[in-house]
Amino acid sequence: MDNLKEIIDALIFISVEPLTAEKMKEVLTDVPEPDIAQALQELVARYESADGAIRIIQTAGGYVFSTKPAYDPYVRRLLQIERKKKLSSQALETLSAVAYHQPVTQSEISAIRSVDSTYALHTLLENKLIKIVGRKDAPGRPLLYRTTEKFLAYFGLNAIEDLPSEEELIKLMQEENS
Amino acid sequence: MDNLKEIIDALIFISVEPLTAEKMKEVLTDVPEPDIAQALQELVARYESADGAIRIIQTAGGYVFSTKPAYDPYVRRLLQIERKKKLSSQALETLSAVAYHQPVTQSEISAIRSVDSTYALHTLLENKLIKIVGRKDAPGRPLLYRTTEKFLAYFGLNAIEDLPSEEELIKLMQEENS
Amino acid sequence: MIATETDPAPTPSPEDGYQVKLQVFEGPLDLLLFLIKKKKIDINDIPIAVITREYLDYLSRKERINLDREAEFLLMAALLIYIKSQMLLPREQPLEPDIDPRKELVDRLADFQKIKAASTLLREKEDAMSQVWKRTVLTAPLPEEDLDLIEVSLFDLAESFFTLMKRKQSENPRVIKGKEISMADKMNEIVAVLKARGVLDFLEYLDAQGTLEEALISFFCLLELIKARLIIAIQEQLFHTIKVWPRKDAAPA
Repeated sequence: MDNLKEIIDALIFISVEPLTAEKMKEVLTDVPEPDIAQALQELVARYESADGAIRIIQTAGGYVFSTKPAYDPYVRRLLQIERKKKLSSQALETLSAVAYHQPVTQSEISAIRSVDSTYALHTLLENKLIKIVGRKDAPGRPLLYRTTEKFLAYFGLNAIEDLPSEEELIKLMQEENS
Repeated sequence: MDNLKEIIDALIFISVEPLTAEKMKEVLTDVPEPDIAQALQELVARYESADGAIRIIQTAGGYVFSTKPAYDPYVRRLLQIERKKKLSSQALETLSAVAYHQPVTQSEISAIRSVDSTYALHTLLENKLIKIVGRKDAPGRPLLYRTTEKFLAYFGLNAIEDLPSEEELIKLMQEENS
Repeated sequence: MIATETDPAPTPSPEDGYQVKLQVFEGPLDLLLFLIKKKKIDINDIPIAVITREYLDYLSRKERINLDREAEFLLMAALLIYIKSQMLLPREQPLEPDIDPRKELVDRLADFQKIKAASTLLREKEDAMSQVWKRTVLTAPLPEEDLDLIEVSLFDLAESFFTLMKRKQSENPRVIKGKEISMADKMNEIVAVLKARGVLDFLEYLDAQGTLEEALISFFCLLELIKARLIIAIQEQLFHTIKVWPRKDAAPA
């Protein structure tokens, strides 16, 4: 297909959620998979090197348009946003604990942090950064939590495997200790 | 301003409504009006002549990104696929009412939701998320509905007792008192 | 004994309200890690007597601690003292790593340290993402179709029910809320909505009405408008919703 790159361009642009490779395949049934992958790669590179303010980023398992960071001040001026709201340190710590121990219960999280984490979990649930995924096969059958797609998108991660690795964590800890 | 075109690019991209010339002026207070107008014109021309599938069109008194008409068939195909994967909030609410009150009749569900739920129930039946399990011993002998195995499997539940209880929900969703 | 040594009986004072802001340590593990770093202690070989003394000393400076969390800090104090007592027991041989009474605490500290490090790295990612903006996409209208698959989580389901319960609770059938709605206003509203959207899902529209009364009035208005031949209402199939269109040949409302 001649204009495969452009078709993908249109699809990513129009998609409500990050557009996955699977969805692209569903739309472009006749196109061989490697062709799609290559066109996609070229398209991403084209936006990266172009003058424009927008580019395609990979997040939460799919592709989505976003502005380049340099234009943040202007965007905020337009939207009249002082600065994006950040998670509280308690919420962030709780979220890290869920991310690295999922699926996990409320009392497990509280034990890991040595603090009651009910309220932090509540905040994260409300923000849809974590979700209930069932119950643990344990006394009291407590609810189990996992991180969501929105969690990935929020931190610009493509998949849960992209979380900072054990090595990265150890490196950071050593830096802090020295 | 060197990158005026790109700033305008970012602003049009991010604006929820078509971006008016007035809004651009508000954000770019230091930039002379003719400069904005010229940059805008050049930006529109750049997208028009570029290979990409997207362009800037003038509509409802402002500027907005849109896909070029040539890509309409693909866009429509994608939107159809995306649409099919979403359960409407109506249906979800109805499903939750069935889940928590089963076995339950259509008029009971409608009473719980204060909305006629015939259509939503029909959708759920078609999707095999609920099933008819008999008739209620009441005037008119209305049909009784229950959730299905598919429902359990979908939500990762072993049994219907694994649903978060109403008490748990209340606790979770409570506003922080302290 | 522990209690008398470490329990900083809260003395109500005007400053109590500010304790949360003064709080430096989120929890006991946080405090322990801080002390370990301060003393440059190897986490795998913690001199438990030293660290217990430091910890208790810190607890006595209660202005640094959020009183809400006091129980959790005291629990850790008790654990430290217990471990200390275990270490002091006379032994014939040096401690095996496996039966080291400190092991469980060390494991917890190591895990907590990792979570803290992860938080730091995630914060960096959050900062980077905060400068990146995605579009709020408005979905293009498409012909209605049956929705077959679903992509919602258990929490969506539970939350949906919770919202429903809340709504039910706030509805009091004996009180008619809101302003009085005239048929004329409602009819104009329906016509205006139709002009803007072209087509209307009537069940959805009724559902969107604030009160039962308003929904009823909307329904009567719909009937009136049909009678006046201003709109067409069609139910394509049994069980399906009613769709409403403005009549092309209708006189301007």
